[in-house]
Amino acid sequence: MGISTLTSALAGALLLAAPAAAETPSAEAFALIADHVAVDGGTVIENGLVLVDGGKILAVGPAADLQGTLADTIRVIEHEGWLTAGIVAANGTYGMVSGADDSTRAFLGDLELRDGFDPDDSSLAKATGAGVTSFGLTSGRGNVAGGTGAVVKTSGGTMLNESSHLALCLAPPALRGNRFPTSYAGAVHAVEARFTEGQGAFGKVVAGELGLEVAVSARHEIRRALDLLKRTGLKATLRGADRAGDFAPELAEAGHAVALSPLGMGTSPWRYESITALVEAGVPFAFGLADTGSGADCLRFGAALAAREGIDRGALWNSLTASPAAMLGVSGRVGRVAAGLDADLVLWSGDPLELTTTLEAVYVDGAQVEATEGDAK
Amino acid sequence: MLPTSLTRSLTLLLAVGAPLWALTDDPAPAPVETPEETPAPEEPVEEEPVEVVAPAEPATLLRAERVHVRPGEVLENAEVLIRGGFIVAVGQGLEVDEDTIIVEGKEVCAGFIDPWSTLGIDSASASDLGTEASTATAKAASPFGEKYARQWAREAGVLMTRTQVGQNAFVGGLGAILRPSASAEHLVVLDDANLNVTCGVSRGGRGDVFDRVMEADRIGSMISGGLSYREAQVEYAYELKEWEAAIAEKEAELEKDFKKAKKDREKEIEKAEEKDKEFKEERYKEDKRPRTPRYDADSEVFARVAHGELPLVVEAHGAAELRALLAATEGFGRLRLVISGATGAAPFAKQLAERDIAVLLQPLAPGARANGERSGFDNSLFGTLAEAGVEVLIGTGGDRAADLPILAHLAIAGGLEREAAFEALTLGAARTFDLADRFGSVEVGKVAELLVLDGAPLQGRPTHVFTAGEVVEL
Amino acid sequence: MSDRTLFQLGAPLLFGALSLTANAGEITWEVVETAEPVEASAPVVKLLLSADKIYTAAGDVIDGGTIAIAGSKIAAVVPGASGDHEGLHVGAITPGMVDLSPRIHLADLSVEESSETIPYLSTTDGIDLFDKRWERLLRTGVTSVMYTPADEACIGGMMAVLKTGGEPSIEDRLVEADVALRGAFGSHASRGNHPVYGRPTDHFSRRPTTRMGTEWVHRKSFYDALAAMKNEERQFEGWEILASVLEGERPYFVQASATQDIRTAIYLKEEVGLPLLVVDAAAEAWKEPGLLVRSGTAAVLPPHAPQGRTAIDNGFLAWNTAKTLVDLGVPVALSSHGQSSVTGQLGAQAGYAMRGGLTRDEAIAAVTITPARLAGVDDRVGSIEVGKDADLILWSGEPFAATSRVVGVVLNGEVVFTSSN
Amino acid sequence: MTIPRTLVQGALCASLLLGSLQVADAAAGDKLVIEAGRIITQAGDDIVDGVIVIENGRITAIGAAADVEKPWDAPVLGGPDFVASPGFVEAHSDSGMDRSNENLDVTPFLNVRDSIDPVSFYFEDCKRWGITTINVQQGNNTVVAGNGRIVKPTGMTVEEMTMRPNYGFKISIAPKGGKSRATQRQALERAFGDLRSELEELATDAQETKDYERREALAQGRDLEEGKAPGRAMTGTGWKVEGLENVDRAEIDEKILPLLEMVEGRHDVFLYCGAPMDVQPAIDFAAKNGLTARTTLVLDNSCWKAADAIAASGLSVVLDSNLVHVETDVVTEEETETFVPGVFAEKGIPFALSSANSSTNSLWFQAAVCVGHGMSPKDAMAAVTTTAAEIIGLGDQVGSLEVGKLANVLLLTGDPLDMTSFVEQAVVEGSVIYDRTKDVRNKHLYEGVEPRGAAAVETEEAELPSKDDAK
Repeated sequence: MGISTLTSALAGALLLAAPAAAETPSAEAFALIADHVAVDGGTVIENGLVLVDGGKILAVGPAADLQGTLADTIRVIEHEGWLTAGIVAANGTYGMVSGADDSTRAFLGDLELRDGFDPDDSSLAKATGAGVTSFGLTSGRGNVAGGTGAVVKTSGGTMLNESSHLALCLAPPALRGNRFPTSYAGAVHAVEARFTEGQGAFGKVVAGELGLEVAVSARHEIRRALDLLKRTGLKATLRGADRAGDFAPELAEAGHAVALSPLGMGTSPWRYESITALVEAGVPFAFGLADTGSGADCLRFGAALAAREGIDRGALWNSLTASPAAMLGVSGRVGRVAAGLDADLVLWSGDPLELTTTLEAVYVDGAQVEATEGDAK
Repeated sequence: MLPTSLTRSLTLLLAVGAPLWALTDDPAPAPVETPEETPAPEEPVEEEPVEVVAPAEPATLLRAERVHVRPGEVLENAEVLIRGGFIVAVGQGLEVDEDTIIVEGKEVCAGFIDPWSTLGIDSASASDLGTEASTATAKAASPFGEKYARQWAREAGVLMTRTQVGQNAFVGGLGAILRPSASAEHLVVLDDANLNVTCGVSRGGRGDVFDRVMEADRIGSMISGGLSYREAQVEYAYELKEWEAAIAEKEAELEKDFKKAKKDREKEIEKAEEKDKEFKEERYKEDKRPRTPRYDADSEVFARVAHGELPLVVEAHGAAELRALLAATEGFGRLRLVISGATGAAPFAKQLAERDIAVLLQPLAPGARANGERSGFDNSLFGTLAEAGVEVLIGTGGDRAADLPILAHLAIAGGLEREAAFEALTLGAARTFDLADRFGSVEVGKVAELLVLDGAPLQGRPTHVFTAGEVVEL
Repeated sequence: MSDRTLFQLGAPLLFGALSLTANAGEITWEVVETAEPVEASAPVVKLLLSADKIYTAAGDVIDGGTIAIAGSKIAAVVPGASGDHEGLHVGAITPGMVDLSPRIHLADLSVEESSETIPYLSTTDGIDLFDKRWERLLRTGVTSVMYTPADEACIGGMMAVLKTGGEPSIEDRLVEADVALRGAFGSHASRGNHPVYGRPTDHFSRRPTTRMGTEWVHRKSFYDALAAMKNEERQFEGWEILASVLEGERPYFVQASATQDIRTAIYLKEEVGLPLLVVDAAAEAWKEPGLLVRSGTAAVLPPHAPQGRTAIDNGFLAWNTAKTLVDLGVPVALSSHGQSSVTGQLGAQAGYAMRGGLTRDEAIAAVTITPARLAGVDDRVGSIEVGKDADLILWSGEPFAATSRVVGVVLNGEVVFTSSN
Repeated sequence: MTIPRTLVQGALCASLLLGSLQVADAAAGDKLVIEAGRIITQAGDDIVDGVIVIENGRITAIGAAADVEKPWDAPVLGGPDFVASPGFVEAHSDSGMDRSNENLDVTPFLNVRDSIDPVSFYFEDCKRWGITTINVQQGNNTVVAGNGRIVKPTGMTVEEMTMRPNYGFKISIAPKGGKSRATQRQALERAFGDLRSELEELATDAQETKDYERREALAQGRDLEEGKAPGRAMTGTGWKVEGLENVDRAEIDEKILPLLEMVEGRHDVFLYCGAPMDVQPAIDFAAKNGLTARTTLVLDNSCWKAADAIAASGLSVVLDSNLVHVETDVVTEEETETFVPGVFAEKGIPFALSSANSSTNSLWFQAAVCVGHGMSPKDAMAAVTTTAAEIIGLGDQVGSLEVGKLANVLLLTGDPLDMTSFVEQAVVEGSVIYDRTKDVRNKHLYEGVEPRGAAAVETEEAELPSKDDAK
């Protein structure tokens, strides 16, 4: 996180302005002090302190300034290592115990995906164990219109947004069902017709009440999605568009966002070039877990590999926290370590973008979640 | 505890001169003789390399802020002088003539070695299940393979790999040490690095625990088969020598008595003619020549393994297989065993340390699948084994040797010391496969297989690479 | 240089200086960036190409001529100019080839199979312009194609004419959208369908399973369209497209290889009146050429097979089919089905047609102006005439001879491919 | 004038025994004259308005019409508007057999004689496209395959087709089905390694028996008469086993005898390389076993990458039928095309071409494509005539039209490399084996005339409505 390690003085002035000292902290309030506190990809506070109360962050700033103001009743936890915001996955289907695709029809825009989400499902604990504290609940790729997604936390069942986006898919799995449409041309024709009719979820998307996620994979599918979005004048998140780097200028100009599949061992070099192009063009991008079989720990590991390849570390850490929060429209609640946001925090043994770093503890809504030793499996 | 007859015959064997196996033509061609690679001597003794006559091409001087001579030993602001592909001097202020090539860098260390790889051969050879003990990886090695994997390996600092054919087969054959990104004449560094065997590995269906454990016993019996094969050869050589001496003596005697025998015979013939009886030749008897033992290339390999001339790498994962394997290989004093995979090796840490058995592990990266016998592998095994004093090596297990530094980081996250990880990638791997006399560290007399990095050995990326006798800028 | 001035020499003659050494067969040059073109009234010539022979496919063959290119169009074609300019000189130049049946598609995802007749879909929504085969086709000299979907539906939707090079987007490569309707006779339209065993489990069980069924779907669709043209309530989605075909505003391309399928297509044409019918992969057209003459139908021939049997419905393509049809005045185009190998590319197909008796000029027409005309884009491509797109093929020797090869391809005025070996 | 069968049989056996190429003339004392507007001799310049005189299957005179004296009693073929060319030579083909490989690894004792199918479609097409000499070897799915054979595309029995029996062996360096490069190399070296240890064992035993007999004679007091050595010493440039003269060749197992003959340099060997990584091992294998002098490499088209190693070894090669090697870069996805014959021509490596398919794109088309990529017509034609003949050891018999050579002549309607030329007649060893006017399949393909029988079978169509006119 060595991008711009602010000196403690400057950071303190910036953050104290928040209404920290306004209400007096309650009895259960506690403070976390860590060698490095990563507010977001851009700012890291040396020897920083985070005051947590009632599931929210009350104050963030250098320990030198804040520790003095704390009442001695407040519990203080010292941590040698890093403290960061919880990782936000752009998409995921954790908790969808009865499956993320309903085969009733190809077009189920108004189906509420939150109704299939079980907050106590064991896979969520694995995600928390890897430092992922919230993600965009979305559908599988089995339908052209999979349903309306939500934004949920991986522990405690908090729903940040009960209906956040319409999940579309223009990739082969959605066209293999024994029903209309069985071709790209048929799917594009049907989707465009529904947007012009403007009924139900499609209408809400046109009116701007709902976000839009289009799942694609090959370059011609990205091209087709961009042409469709240009014709309908809509903005969307392209899920699984690993080749988006080839379209970076067009994506930036149209204001779309990209949810990539996580990097891993054996990733081919064009993926790093694609991410570099997205960073240079300023296209917001994040990593998603919906289309990968591997565990949640591959998000941080992939970002660490990208950092080793020389991609900007600040942009990479933002792509795990602030960017997905903004793309899912919940940057007021999660994604950064700042006063007023939820207390979703993670303690690491070192810089999380280093391969040798392990996870020490996870807090969701201020409550510590039983952290598994080492990288969660 | 060696059987006495064996020791006697061993001494005799050495006395007989050229080792026995040279008698019959070993179909595998003589190990590739390239000027700077002297064949691996019997004992890895530190002997001075033959003094290379002053070559025409100029020397090269590497100057760096830190030179990692050996793991744990670093020289500050030092220089390394290289001539004819060999390190001729390490120190400060070395004298240099005007046409010496000067290369500057932050840090210098020995090139990394991936001791568990399939880079440098075609993928069919790597996964061939039809291999035997004498199948040689060097035969399938070629500079024409997939070029990117080799280039990326060199750019990551992995200059040499122990490449293995038939790595899933029960008996995989002879592994080889290769320079995957080098040209044809520098490709094969050592064409008989080890014998590779697997115990309880799934080859399409894993069978039940009894099959897997039974494989350990078969390995034990093959090694003892090797011992008895060598014994039979030594015995034959001894008996043949005795027989030849006896026959030569007899022949001289016959030569001497020939005239007398001839006269006796003529008399006999005359007598027979007189008695009109048919003359019967006198019967001649001599003891038979000892039978040459049938040459078997595979037993030959097991003989060399049993005598410790070749390390034996056994891939075994489950606790049941490991226990059976340790028991089956108990009695062979000179066997040099390396266990690879070792997913369930934690409970045997002490035993492995005592018997000085090296363990070759493939760290598990997030997102990589560990199923079948590998399921349950955890990187913390590195810390557990290191604490118990076991020599731990790190390998990629496939054709992506460029991932070795990344896997080393995951091993460090699993509890292995940074210094131990660096040793595993250099001197440790070299020592295990009889390369320590020529590779593995930055010392005078060794082959110059070096990295010039822009940071600490695992942290930084190589800016220059010195390999196969030439410096390559990346 | 003849007295006709090629272009205003006085005007700032800013064109890419191509330093070149062109000896027999071995062409190497590097294109030097042009200086910023000055606003000039005369077209700013940016490329000069000359050849021993220019086959314009517009009626004349020029012995020794030069073509000047400005922007993406052909600015001038001047006979008599020899190779004494900085431009490029080759053995022969022909127009870029037009392939009406490239069959480069995403197989079953390129055609809607949930119903037998889906004329309203524009098939270019299902195209993959990143497919390597387009680039390879361009390297063989094919500059424009009619994008054909897979033939799994009876009436498969509208096709467009695209260029085979340029940016990989429809917007950049489109010549003309929805130019023709795609239909299929023969076995392909009913391939994979199965009769209803008990409950219809999938959409494949509600579709024609025989050639009779396929013909019935065609006839029903067109009769419905005829009714819809007269009566408002009878209108259905896509009726106006079928109507445009019935009225001859749009050609109807149908795949029919075997004699029986060609016959079926022509009888349908004569029954419902399809003015512009083109039979694609018309392998056995040589057996009853009279049918095509009588009904004024055009034909696109499949690639020549060494032993005659072609892939679609085992139609036997005699190698003199093109000759037979051309002599009877039937418009004939050749196609490569997306092949780019030395033995299969479109240039070789033209050579094989010449082996079957076509003259070189007839063969050139069969891969340039005739297919352009059948697709209705002969105002932009298909021949070397001033004002048309500058799509050209540079040949080392006589076009389509086995002893010559494509040494360069010009698309929209840009040199997109040069052969190095 | 039919020759009694036995005489023909006798002539054939004679040639077999002599081992030299004595051609059994279909009709002894047969004379023929061929006239053509242009004769491509492939031995010097073309002849304008030339004449070829043929007697007993061989060319006895060739030259301009004015200089050559035509025998009065010889029938005349061709005319001024024909082009005469030497017959094409297929230097290596595994077509024309029902199965091209046994599934055993090492089968040098097998012979293609037992699987060549004289009436196979392949040979009919060879006549049609002017291929007059074909070296049929076994396929590449093997370690050491059986004995091959050089044949003409005409004749009802394999014997009639044979130009050179028991010719050449196919050995594959590329792995056969189920093996990898490592196990293939091991099987190959084991085959020759076992041969060597078998011979050493026989030689040692024979030596010991001799020593024993000598000692016995000494013991019994009689003089040993030195018998003549039963076998003959081992020759060859590779490895040798001393004392093989003591072993009677009949004692050696007939399964491995052909391998010994190879090592002694008695046979031509064709090494198949499926990838560039096979080339150097092939060269080393040939050198180690003394095969280099009589080895030809049969290459996949990717092997151009190892052309330097081949140039250094001095071996000649038979190229793959796909003349352009396309390679896609895994990272940049760029495709690079390499014209393979160009690489070998540039490095001066003698190469022969193989036909792309048995008909349209056979050897004439391959030569034409080479001209298209910058090669001179003479060099391109050489690769399918003279060079190919030299590679299979028939450089003095076929490949060009010269006095003394076999009369394998094609009469074409135009230049052999021209797309619109047809082979009108093909003459092999003085007799006409193909005449286009009698070629029913050719008529069907080029003139759309359905053969009588086929017509009935194919379209038993109902009576057409009267409207239709042309049928």
